[in-house]
Amino acid sequence: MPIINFEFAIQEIPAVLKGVPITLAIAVVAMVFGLIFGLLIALCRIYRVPILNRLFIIYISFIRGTPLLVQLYVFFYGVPVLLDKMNQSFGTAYNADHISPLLYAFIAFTINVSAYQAEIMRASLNAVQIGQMEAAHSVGMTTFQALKRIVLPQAFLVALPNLGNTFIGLIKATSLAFAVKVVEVMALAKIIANDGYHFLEMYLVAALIYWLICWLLEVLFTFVEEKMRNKEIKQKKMNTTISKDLPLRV
Amino acid sequence: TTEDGKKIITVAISDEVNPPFLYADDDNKPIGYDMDYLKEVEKKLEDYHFEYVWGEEEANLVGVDTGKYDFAINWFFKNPEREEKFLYPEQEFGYSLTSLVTQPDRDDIKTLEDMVGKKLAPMSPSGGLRTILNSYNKNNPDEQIEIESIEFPSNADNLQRVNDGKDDAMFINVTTFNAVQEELDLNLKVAGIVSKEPVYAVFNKEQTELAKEFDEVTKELIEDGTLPDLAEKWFKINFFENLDYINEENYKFNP
Amino acid sequence: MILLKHIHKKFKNNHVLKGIDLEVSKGDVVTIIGPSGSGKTTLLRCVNYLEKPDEGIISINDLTIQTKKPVKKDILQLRRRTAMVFQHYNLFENKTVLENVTEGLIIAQKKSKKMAREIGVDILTKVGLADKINAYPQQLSGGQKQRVGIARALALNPDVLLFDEPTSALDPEMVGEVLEIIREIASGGVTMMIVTHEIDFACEVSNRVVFMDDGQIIEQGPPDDILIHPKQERTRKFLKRIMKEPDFTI
Amino acid sequence: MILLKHIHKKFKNNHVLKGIDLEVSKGDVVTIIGPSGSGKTTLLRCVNYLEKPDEGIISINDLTIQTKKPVKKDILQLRRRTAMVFQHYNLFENKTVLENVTEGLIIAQKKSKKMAREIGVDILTKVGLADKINAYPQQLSGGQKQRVGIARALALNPDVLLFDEPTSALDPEMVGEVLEIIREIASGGVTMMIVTHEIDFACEVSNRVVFMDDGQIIEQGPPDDILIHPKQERTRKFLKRIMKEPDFTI
Amino acid sequence: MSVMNDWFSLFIQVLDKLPITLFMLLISLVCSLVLGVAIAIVRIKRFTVLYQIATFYLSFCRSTPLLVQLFLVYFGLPQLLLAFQIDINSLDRMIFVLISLSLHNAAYLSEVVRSAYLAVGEDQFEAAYSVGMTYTQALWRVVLPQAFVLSLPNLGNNIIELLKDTSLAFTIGIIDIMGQVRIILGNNHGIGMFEIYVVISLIYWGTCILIEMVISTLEKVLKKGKVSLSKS
Ligand SMILES: Nc1ncnc2c1ncn2[C@@H]1O[C@H](COP(=O)(O)OP(=O)(O)OP(=O)(O)O)[C@@H](O)[C@H]1O
Ligand SMILES: Nc1ncnc2c1ncn2[C@@H]1O[C@H](COP(=O)(O)OP(=O)(O)OP(=O)(O)O)[C@@H](O)[C@H]1O
Ligand SMILES: [Mg+2]
Ligand SMILES: [Mg+2]
Repeated sequence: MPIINFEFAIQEIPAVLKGVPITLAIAVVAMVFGLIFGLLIALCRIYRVPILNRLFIIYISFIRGTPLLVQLYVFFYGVPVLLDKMNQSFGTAYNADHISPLLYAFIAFTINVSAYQAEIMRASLNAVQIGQMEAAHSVGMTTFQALKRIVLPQAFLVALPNLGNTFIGLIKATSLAFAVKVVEVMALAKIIANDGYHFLEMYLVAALIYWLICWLLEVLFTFVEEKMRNKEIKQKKMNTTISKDLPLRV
Repeated sequence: TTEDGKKIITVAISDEVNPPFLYADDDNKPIGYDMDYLKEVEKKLEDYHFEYVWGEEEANLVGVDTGKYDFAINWFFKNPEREEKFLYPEQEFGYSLTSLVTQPDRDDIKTLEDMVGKKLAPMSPSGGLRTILNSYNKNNPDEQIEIESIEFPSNADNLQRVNDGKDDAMFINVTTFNAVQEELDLNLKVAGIVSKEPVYAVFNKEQTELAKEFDEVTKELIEDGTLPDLAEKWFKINFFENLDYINEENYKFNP
Repeated sequence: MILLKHIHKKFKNNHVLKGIDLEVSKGDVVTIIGPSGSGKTTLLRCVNYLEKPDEGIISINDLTIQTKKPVKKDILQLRRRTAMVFQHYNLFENKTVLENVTEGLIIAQKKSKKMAREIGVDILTKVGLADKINAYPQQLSGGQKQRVGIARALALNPDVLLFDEPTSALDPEMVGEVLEIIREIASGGVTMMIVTHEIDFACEVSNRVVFMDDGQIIEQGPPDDILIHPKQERTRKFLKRIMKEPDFTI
Repeated sequence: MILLKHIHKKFKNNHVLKGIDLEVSKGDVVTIIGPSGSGKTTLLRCVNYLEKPDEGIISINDLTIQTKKPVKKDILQLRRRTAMVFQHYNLFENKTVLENVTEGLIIAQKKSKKMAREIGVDILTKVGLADKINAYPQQLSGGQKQRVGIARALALNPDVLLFDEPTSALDPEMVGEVLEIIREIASGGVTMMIVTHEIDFACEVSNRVVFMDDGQIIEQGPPDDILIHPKQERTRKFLKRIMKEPDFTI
Repeated sequence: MSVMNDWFSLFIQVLDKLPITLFMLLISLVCSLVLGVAIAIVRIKRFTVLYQIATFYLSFCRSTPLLVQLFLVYFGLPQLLLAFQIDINSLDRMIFVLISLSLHNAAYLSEVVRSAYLAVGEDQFEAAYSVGMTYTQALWRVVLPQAFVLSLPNLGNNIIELLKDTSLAFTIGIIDIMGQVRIILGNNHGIGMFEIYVVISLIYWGTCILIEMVISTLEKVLKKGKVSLSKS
């Protein structure tokens, strides 16, 4: 039987918790900016904006198609090379070493997430009945106003569970940022684990911390969804109210 | 057990390969010093049959811990904390020569103490090298060496950083350095050997019997010259000799 | 006031409007009748450009839209001068009954919230929905929804009102009340186009009746002429069931 | 044949059905009239248990459902014996017109595809949609959708047919044809409950009229009694606009 | 050795493992889709006890790293079963990977399915009931087909993530495309990292383009008269 050293695990929890702010920072930044960018992409695609539509199809394909790790590397190793080149040709003196790895992580994660968000938003915009847009137009709203006031709020409800997926996936994906020296929860767990080969313990600790963060997120998402769905009374008899028991109260 | 009544032993081998200790040939078959050593052991331990499983190093250790694998081999170092968790044989089967690599004209760096306040190339959070530094830091609370962590560090990339003067030195295994240097031919030197670390296979806590037999066999293999020969074959140096001998007589760190 | 010239509309190879020419002067109430699928809804939707005609010219007062090269700003203007009651109501599902009515006032017409609310409550009371102003569309009966749709259009107080079967879900009592409201508005000089199947209603509300069949206007004129003494064979056939005492004096 | 006893239904604190008792014998055609929001749709939906009544008993022939403890199998049976035309049509959006009609035949009634197709084409031809059988609901006009809804219900050939304003989107011509079809089916012994606002239609189609207001049945009887000589003040008020020559002889 | 030759042999070496990756992708996708639909329905219909279990499962499998789940299944499960005298240690490693991937992905898919299911709308159910369908029939014939179309873009997201998750199989020694890359990298001490990452990226991207083509074809074919928001 494996001897899980609980004492060690518990004793090291505070040390691993120190990574939580970084994890959250990356996830929240990527989520927010990714959503904005993703929404723009989705709209360009739905409205088939001439050149942009094509461009974004390729963008989405490329970003989703290549490993996030590679994207991180591209920024991490690419930007300094680019800066060097720039310094040479323009005589500037930017030092790539002064750029915080966290910034690379922010950019890479935001770009990565935006591709996924674009598809989520496209799916949920498609789920809104076209009559809603027509009605908004008929009362004299511009398309932008109609989107903002009528269509997006309805699309957002459809998107919520999927956004939840992305957010939670993102929380865990931040561990990849370790590849560019950003030390968050998982990285701390690994560092601590190494001396005594306590990988089992530390992975469990990391898993628990992730779970805790994600559980809070689930509660939040369920709450928002519940609120919005109640408002629309869409599934009156389908018993869709979810948060009667919040997740995990088993 | 196999058909001819041998007991099957599952051996986890790490993907964080490090030629020439352990790496893969073109068919992804593991080869290297470690594998030759295990073959010799298997020959002597007639009751056992070894089966090899590739895996990530952390996963391998968890696997040994939980009993999924009987032992794991890679250049595992020994320390008291690890001994609590795993069973280590008494007898090492080889050595890792750890060193600091710098630009050729630097003579301010020879030992770990010299690294205090200087910049070390980023390192993996796991692995034996990291452990040596961690224990140094633990023993010298006032003279900490700053270590940057990074997942999947690239030796080549790190050496390049030292070459370019972005970092002062890299803490690296000598054999690894030589192999990379052969390819890249950077303007670097081994500034100093830090230690000759014995390396072991690590066993599941319940494999006391097997570990004991390993000990005996390994001792025999060293005494009858098999392992020193293998060392010559893979490393072009018999690292069973003492450090001074290696340092001064034989081993050309800076060809 | 409203001028439609040579409007054509195809859905793939289904030629739905085959060159509609129609003139409606200010303050006129025109009802459009015709068999199911004859293109009435499509025509109405072309007037505020919810359906893009393939050919033709639409003009309201001084605003003219060439459907071959429409100007975006003109379309918005067109929609701001018109309001529409949809055959399927198309209420904003994420808004309460009151918000459905005030939305256009606040967003498109930039009225203050307070003023919009006053107008909304007033008009909703008129159509008998004072007790439902905080309900969501999903909680309403068919007739209630239709009345919200009517209220939403009326509240905008536009130059032109487009009604697509505004009484289809209403009981006789309610029809009477809606009739009353329409008369009141018409007397204020608002131009109206009403698609309806209720010949009685058409007769009472309008000063001109247009009979459409198969994407064409068959005949038009004052209600008495068209509904009681139709000239065309097709019109007569259409009205047969209504004209209780068949009128054989051609 | 149909027996409703003491049906109560509340939406939150909105008491919509306040104890409905109704008996309909086999082959009867009952029309239900009443002001908007009086609970007609809700009542109809209770009969096939799309709306779960809070109290009461529903029985059709030998099948009885106590709404306090409904049996799942009974509900399915109930639904298989009834068919419904919805006020908002509720067509299957991902199915063609023909598939909309045949779906129930194939899946619920286990008819062969060939036979279902024959029935479907036949009935769709009757309602004048022969040329639309491969169209999707979103490509249809309002009246066409409604006719698909009617055809779907008729094709099932159930014991009981429930119509919720089946002619609201139909032109007079079409109303005549639907009337014809309903008469034909009624003569075959099918029981029908029809909610309608068209008093003429109610008069012609049914042998009993039920007037509802505010969740209660106010009065019922043969069409002539109710529609021409109503006894209750409320009924008279409701019918005022229809009864062109007000009948003051109480 | 010429540069071209180098790239080419790298490509071949990694591509060689693509079938294993695709195999894992397909099997675990099918399993997780079935499980995901089941979980979504249990949660929507709120079957009392099942609901609690499903919600707990969802939370756990979504919120903890796949790696940890793989460890639990590969290292933990056999130990647990051994306590009941069941020895599954000799099972192929691939089976453990497939189980972990399916369990993990099903949690995500269940949310994809749930949101699409709810977006379809109750009136479609009512129509199905009114023609005499049972819940299951209504689900399979009417609601899920529509939900499927609505969820296609999200499904695309999910399949692509799953594709990348399969690389975790190497943790326990199944050499997939990523595993091959790691081995090559290790053999060369990280020299040529750039080339190798270009190669692996291209292979992943190529596979994703295939997936995207399937998804967008399905979207076009299954749209069936649905009018897009952009029309007016
Ligand atoms: N989006 C669409 N795609 C394809 N065909 C369509 C579409 N909308 C309408 N049609 C077709 O155009 C024709 C005219 O439709 P329209 O809705 O204008 O009829 P209508 O006169 O309003 O009929 P009703 O009285 O039944 O509402 C119909 O035959 C219909 O099938
Ligand atoms: N899902 C719901 N939630 C809350 N209230 C509802 C809901 N459905 C209907 N109601 C309310 O119940 C009452 C009766 O509705 P119902 O649809 O039965 O009326 P109706 O007689 O069919 O009217 P109409 O002729 O306008 O269709 C209405 O006041 C309506 O607002
Ligand atoms: Mg119409
Ligand atoms: Mg109704």
